[in-house]
Amino acid sequence: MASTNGLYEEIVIAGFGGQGIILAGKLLAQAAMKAGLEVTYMPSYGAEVRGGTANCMVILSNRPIACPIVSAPTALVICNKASLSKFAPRLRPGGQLIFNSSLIEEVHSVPDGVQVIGVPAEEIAIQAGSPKSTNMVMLGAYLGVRGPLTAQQAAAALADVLAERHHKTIPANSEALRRGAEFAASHV
Amino acid sequence: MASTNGLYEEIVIAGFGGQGIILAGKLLAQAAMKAGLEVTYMPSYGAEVRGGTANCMVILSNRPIACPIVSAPTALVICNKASLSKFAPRLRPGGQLIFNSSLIEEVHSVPDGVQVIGVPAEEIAIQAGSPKSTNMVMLGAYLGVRGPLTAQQAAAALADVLAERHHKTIPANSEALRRGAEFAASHV
Amino acid sequence: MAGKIVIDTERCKGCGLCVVVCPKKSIVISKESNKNGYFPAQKTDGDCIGCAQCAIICPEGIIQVCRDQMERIRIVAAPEKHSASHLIEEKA
Amino acid sequence: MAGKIVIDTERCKGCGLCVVVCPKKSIVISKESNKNGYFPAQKTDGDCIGCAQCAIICPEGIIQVCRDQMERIRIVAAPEKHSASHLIEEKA
Amino acid sequence: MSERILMCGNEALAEAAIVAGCDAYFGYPITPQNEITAYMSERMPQEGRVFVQSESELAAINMVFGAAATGKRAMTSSSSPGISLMQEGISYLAGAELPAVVVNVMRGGPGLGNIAPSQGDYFQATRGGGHGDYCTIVLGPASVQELADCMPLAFDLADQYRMTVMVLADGILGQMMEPVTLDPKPRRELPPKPWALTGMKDRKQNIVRSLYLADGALEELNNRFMAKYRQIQDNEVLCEQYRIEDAEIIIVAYGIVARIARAAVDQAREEGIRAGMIRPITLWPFPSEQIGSAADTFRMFLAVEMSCGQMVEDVRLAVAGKCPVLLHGRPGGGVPTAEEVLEKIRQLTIPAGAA
Amino acid sequence: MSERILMCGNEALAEAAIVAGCDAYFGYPITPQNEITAYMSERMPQEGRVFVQSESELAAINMVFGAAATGKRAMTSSSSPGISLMQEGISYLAGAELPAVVVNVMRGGPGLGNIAPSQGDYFQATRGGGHGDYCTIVLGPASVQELADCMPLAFDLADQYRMTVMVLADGILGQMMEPVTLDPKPRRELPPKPWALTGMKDRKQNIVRSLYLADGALEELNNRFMAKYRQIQDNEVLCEQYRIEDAEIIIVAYGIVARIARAAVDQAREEGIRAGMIRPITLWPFPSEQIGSAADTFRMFLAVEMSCGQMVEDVRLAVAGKCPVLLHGRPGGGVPTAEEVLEKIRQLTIPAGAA
Amino acid sequence: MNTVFQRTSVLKNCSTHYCPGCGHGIAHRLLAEVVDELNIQDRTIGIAPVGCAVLAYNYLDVDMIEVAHGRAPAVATGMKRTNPDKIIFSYQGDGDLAAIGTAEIIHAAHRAERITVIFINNAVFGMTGGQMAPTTMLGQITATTQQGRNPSNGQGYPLQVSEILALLPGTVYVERCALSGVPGIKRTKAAMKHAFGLQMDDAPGLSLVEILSPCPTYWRMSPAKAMKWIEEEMCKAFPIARLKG
Amino acid sequence: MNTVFQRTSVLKNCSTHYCPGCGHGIAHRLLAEVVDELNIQDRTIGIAPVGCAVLAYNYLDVDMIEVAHGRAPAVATGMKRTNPDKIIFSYQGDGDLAAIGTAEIIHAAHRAERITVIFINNAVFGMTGGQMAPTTMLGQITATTQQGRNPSNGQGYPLQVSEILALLPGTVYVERCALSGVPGIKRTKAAMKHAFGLQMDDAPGLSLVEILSPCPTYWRMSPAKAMKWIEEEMCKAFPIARLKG
Ligand SMILES: Cc1ncc(C[n+]2csc(CCOP(=O)(O)OP(=O)(O)O)c2C)c(N)n1
Ligand SMILES: Cc1ncc(C[n+]2csc(CCOP(=O)(O)OP(=O)(O)O)c2C)c(N)n1
Ligand code: SF4
Ligand code: SF4
Ligand code: SF4
Ligand code: SF4
Repeated sequence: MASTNGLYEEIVIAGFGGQGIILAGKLLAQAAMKAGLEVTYMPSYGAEVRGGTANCMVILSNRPIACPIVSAPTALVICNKASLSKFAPRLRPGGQLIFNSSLIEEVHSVPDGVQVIGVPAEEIAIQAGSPKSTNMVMLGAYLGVRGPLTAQQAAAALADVLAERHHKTIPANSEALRRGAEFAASHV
Repeated sequence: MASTNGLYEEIVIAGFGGQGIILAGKLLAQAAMKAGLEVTYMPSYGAEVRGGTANCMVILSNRPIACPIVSAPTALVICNKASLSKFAPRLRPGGQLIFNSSLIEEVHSVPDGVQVIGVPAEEIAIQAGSPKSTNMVMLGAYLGVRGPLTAQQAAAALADVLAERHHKTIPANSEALRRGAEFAASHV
Repeated sequence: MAGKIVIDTERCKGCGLCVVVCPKKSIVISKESNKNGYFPAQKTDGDCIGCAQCAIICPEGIIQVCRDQMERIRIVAAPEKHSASHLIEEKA
Repeated sequence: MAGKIVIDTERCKGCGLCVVVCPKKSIVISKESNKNGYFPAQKTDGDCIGCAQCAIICPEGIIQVCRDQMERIRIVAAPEKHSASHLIEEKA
Repeated sequence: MSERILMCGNEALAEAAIVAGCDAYFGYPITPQNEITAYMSERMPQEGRVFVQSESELAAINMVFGAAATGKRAMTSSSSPGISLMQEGISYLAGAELPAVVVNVMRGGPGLGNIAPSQGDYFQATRGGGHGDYCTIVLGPASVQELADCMPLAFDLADQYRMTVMVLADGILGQMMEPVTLDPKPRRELPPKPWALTGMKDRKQNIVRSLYLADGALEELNNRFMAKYRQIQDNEVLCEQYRIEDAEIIIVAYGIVARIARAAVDQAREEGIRAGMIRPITLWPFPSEQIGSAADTFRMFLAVEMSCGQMVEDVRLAVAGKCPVLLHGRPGGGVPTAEEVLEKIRQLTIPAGAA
Repeated sequence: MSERILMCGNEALAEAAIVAGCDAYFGYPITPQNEITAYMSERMPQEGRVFVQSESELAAINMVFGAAATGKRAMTSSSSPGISLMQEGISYLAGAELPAVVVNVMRGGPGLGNIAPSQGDYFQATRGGGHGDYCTIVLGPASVQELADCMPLAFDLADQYRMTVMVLADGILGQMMEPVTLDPKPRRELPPKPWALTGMKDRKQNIVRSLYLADGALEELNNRFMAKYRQIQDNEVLCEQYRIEDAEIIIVAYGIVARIARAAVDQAREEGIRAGMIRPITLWPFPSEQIGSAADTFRMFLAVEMSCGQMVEDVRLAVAGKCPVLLHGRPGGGVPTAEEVLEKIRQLTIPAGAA
Repeated sequence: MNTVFQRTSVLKNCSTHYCPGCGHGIAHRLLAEVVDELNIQDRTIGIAPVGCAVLAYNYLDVDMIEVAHGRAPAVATGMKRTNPDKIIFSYQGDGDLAAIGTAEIIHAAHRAERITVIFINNAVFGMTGGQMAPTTMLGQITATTQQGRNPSNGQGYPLQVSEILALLPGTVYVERCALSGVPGIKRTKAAMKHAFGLQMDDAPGLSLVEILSPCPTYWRMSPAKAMKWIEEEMCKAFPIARLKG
Repeated sequence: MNTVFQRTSVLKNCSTHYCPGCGHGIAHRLLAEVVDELNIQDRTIGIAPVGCAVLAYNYLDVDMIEVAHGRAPAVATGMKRTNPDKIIFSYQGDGDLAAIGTAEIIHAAHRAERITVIFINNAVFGMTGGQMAPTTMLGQITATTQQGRNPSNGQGYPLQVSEILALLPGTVYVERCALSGVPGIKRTKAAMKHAFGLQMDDAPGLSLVEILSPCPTYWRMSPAKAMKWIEEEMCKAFPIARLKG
């Protein structure tokens, strides 16, 4: 719930299974924990996941977090169309919407006062040298405009959340994070 | 529980499995029902029965019966030694003990004021022409001295409790009931 | 013996099984994803013979197959006894 | 080869299995019941050979058997391999 | 069948179920209710109905589930450990809104316990031993006659509300013989079963299910169930009130214990103690209102049960602090005697008597 | 291991169990607790301990029964339907006085329900969903850290009292990730286990049983259990009291819901409403005394739970009519929001606020 | 042009929730075709398991019930005994039938219940995230056998349930098929049809069709690879055969 | 004179609660003798079933546990896995093992648990009053088959559990014996000894001895007649054989 005293950011990251949604969420949570914030991370689970969509909810705060389930997000990171229609109406007034403009042409009907940024995540990922890291681009974009953390902090946490055998992807992922942030910051 | 208003007779019939204990109890209950009395019948059951002993509890009354389990009987019909030591101490003062003197030599320590009658059930059964009907002799003996029913009433209920194929034993059983009653009445 | 297939591409999950079984290689996976984010199967201009292999293997049951000649394919799998259960034939 | 049995008659349930298996018919069922109301097995003066068949079949395990000569009966039932499990012998 | 016959509770309830139109019985033996299974194995086929001795209680309750889903009247019976094994199935019956009758002839617990009479499964029956929010109607008969009378009622309630009705008896009620008459009694009018699975002839598909994945769907279902349960609480409470008008102490007891308590009440009255009794016949819905309003006049309540104290919680909830509620509990097969209850009554009323 | 690591509740509790010396885990997959089974399948063998994926929940709880009887620390975990299947086994554990830890990561019910978070098995856990008179200790943690901290406590309580300790979590707690530290904490001194089955080397036979056929034996056992249970009620209650001193309304909530309630309480305070919260950490024994004495000063109680109202009964029993007790219940996977609870608080305190 | 293949109307006109390449979709379609062709839609009652196929009633247009995990054969018994004129089938996964439901399937077969069982063997628990099933192959990596299934770790051997059931006098027909390609799919359909036909003829016992079915998701393979794996690996432990009847 | 037969001290010196002529008494004695002769009393843990033998711990002087009906193999699994050096046996009736406990015995065998199962097949449920068991003979009259067991009444056929278990790779030894006379009793003892021996040798799987055992009470026969009936009738449905190992 939104609160008067300090940070209480409720983020939903959503997209297809396979887009790295879960990893993006865990990375955000891990970076926040390292930064000394209170944090919760809640994935969609079980049969919900069957059928190809995935989402996760991350709450960042500087006081105890009530419930990890986000009913009215303050920020949305949306990687496909289906997720947009599901979550956009729930955004809090004054919230932030980051969407993947490589897959979503247009965004209709968001609540009042929501800031909307379209990120051509696929193109940026390709530019960053790693077409698979759209998730990092999107997360980077969020951190570039809104997050209480920087893209660098997220990049520093990559080693904690990636399995050993994927550590070779850290540089590319870091780059994707950086470029995402850069893009968003310059498109507010 | 003993009561001031009218009949509340709590009978335990006990002996070996195979002595016809269950049948004697059912017969008593059936006869009482036909006589318009309130009646309950409660057998020992389940694994209790394994190991060779059997008993049943019959309550006869002219008002609603509380519980079919008899903790302090007003009358005991005892067909073997093991049952005597189990039940005799629980007899109510003023109660009646009928025991099978063909198998039990002596009765020690019964509560005060208990009337005791030893019935040579096997001999009487043989005399009655049916060595197997010791159960009927014992029940008859009870009815001869105490019961609110007569041995004739019990005999008349035999057809109800015996399976069709055993109806041929009715005359012998009736005779055993009669002789038991006669013996007891003349040995008070 | 020319055939024709219709794939309900919006429901396709892009599993590719139809592609693998097509003896004429006349199905491919599209480069465009559908609204569910899957890259669906797509018929090519290849010479479909209407053998229906793709339709038989498709887990989504979304391929319809037509063919020039009316014909019934019989699978004679278990015709030992004569009863309702042994009339094994595919619906034409 | 004379034998002798001792039956714990107070624990006997009179099942009669010992009577049936005794090759010398030297056990009978008593006419007197024991304190549990069973008519127990009773050895006769017959010529018990100490074969222990009665003891082996008795469900109550209440027959003790003695014999003139010390002897071990071996049942060679499953001696295929050599291990603790294959030392099949009856306790003498 | 209007003559009085001497029957044991287990057989009487079985025959009464047949009279009530039970189409199918599924069960697995367990003492002290084996007479039900044996009786049904003989009588159901005679009537052209279904008897299956299942391989377990799990199977039995799921056979009931299957038969009930096709619109048939189905029942099972067991005793405590067996009923524990049915908890998942009972929860499924609740979720799928299927009518079913389950008889529990309770024995001593926990674990294998013993086979003596007990009322130790009251919580399990009334609080839903299975998972999730659901209720079952629970009937607590006190005599063989009432046990028999419960059966048509149980089937009717099950069909009317599409839920499980549990008949909670105990080893005594199951085993004892008493005179009983088995006349068919007038019955309620029941709704048809358009939801039953009969093959989709001339209609659309029917589905019987308990999985509701869509957002909010299960919550809605739960809320609908709750509304139904409240309706039952409003309309279906049965209880007997005995000499309570002027009572200074009210015994609350059900089943066989209530008979013992009644004897104690009578005895107490003879001694000049103003005792009375409230006997819940439906254990769920519990006669909370009746007990609650009896508690409006200050008096004392004594719950007597064959357990360490389970029903007493419902009495406490009903009394809501208005009067003291005490317990005389005998667990593990102990059966309270009337003398014992009377003595307790005497002890509790000494100050009142002295005043 | 004193660093903070981000773990989901299911894995955190599994690792905490290992740290607590769990010798054996037996379980059958079910959502939303599959991470426990998967984690244990990997970690237990690494530690030279026992992992068995059982063929069912029935088998799992009986494997626990076997391992526990030999003196080992054994646990299982499941979710609602699976826990229902364990009710017979849990009753046997109680009867045989064996220590065991059972984790229930609750989901929506009844029946198959859904896999969303729920608190619908409160009755089952605290009232004994199995047969007979018995209790299990029930812990209701509210965070991943507390979930982890519950495990050593659960094993210790189980060993100390020779009974089942159930850890009652829900889909959220199981799935969510939070920072957690897994330091071994100071632990209680525990009695030895001379009753354990280890082979009768240099001692007489040990028997683990729950059947007591001799007259009065089971009743005696039940009474002994009750004495033990009372001792636990006296000594082991855990609860958190939050801003209740001057509160005009006290929320009672456990588990994840208590966190939501706490946020609502804080918000209400900001609005000038004197709200407070009592959070039971042990659900059995329930903090009846704490709630009861809070009720001595007249105020209002609001139970908030993810069910149609189960814990609220314990609140009512504790309050015993001294104050009104209301319920805000969300069954079937519905999760109350802090706003929703706040709104309820506002509604209930309007008259008080106006006065 | 004539239509040679078209979706049967017994298969509802909607998408499934299954993963791409999952065998459940194929099996459902075959089942629907069989019900259609045998003309028994109006008297068939189906039983959905707990497993990925729990929502089978959303796809198959016959009266259906969803039952507790593993208990379908008991439910089927309750239905068939009270409705001998109806055609009753259960559709069960290997977790459902061969793990938690072992007693129920064996005893339904033992009692010779006149029902039809469609047994989908995909060598894992799909629904719960790919754990070991009794039918998991030796060496197979699953969520609970992360080193590969190994009997010397106490994980047992692939359980041949159909072989067991074929032993029992109460089964009239047991066949194992595979969805690993068009011929296998055709054979599977024929087997299903035979099984239902036996029930229509009131044959005195249970008929069962075991179907080796791909779970690309938890086999961690492409759908095409999964089809190959059935033929190359699974068929070794589970030989395709008409085991009885 | 030398004592050639004496009660072993592993059999406690007290009367049993069994009916006259009941096979449980014989089986208990054999078990006690085997434990004695193998010298494993100090490391053996026994599991009593729910059934007439529920009180086996009153007779066998080894550490014992009483468990829920049918679940002995699961309990044994829990014990053996955590105590691989102990000798674990379960003693189970046919209701216990072949009805309610079907899944547990099959899966313990399936997982190749290194335990020993003594399976007393007396073709009825004794404890509860002589109802039909899965192993009841065709035509046999029981409390729940008062017209005699008849498969066409949906009562199934005698269930050959040992044959099923012998099929599974996880069993190392399965033998069926009978207590129907002195030679059968000796053979039974040898089989028990072999089974325990395999466990002592840590053989990689489950060993089971099925014992055809008289229940004169619910067979409604004299003990002597019951012994004959085993040989003349029961052995037809349940052939005496070393089925495996
Ligand atoms: C009593 C119970 N235990 C466990 C579960 C969880 N569960 C759901 S499906 C399943 C196994 C599914 O595997 P399978 O039967 O092989 O079907 P698949 O999903 O692979 O098609 C399990 C364990 C449950 N729903 N109920
Ligand atoms: C869950 C449960 N169901 C049923 C029972 C009742 N019960 C006790 S023993 C038994 C069957 C006994 O038969 P068997 O295993 O063949 O042993 P026997 O008595 O013949 O030696 C049954 C059904 C129980 N105690 N627990
Ligand atoms: S088989 Fe079906 S679902 Fe798979 S790619 Fe082809 S059309 Fe699509
Ligand atoms: S075998 Fe044993 S119990 Fe039976 S009669 Fe002989 S001595 Fe008695
Ligand atoms: S998990 Fe496996 S069985 Fe389940 S839907 Fe996906 S592919 Fe099919
Ligand atoms: S009922 Fe049968 S199995 Fe049980 S003790 Fe008697 S003879 Fe033995």
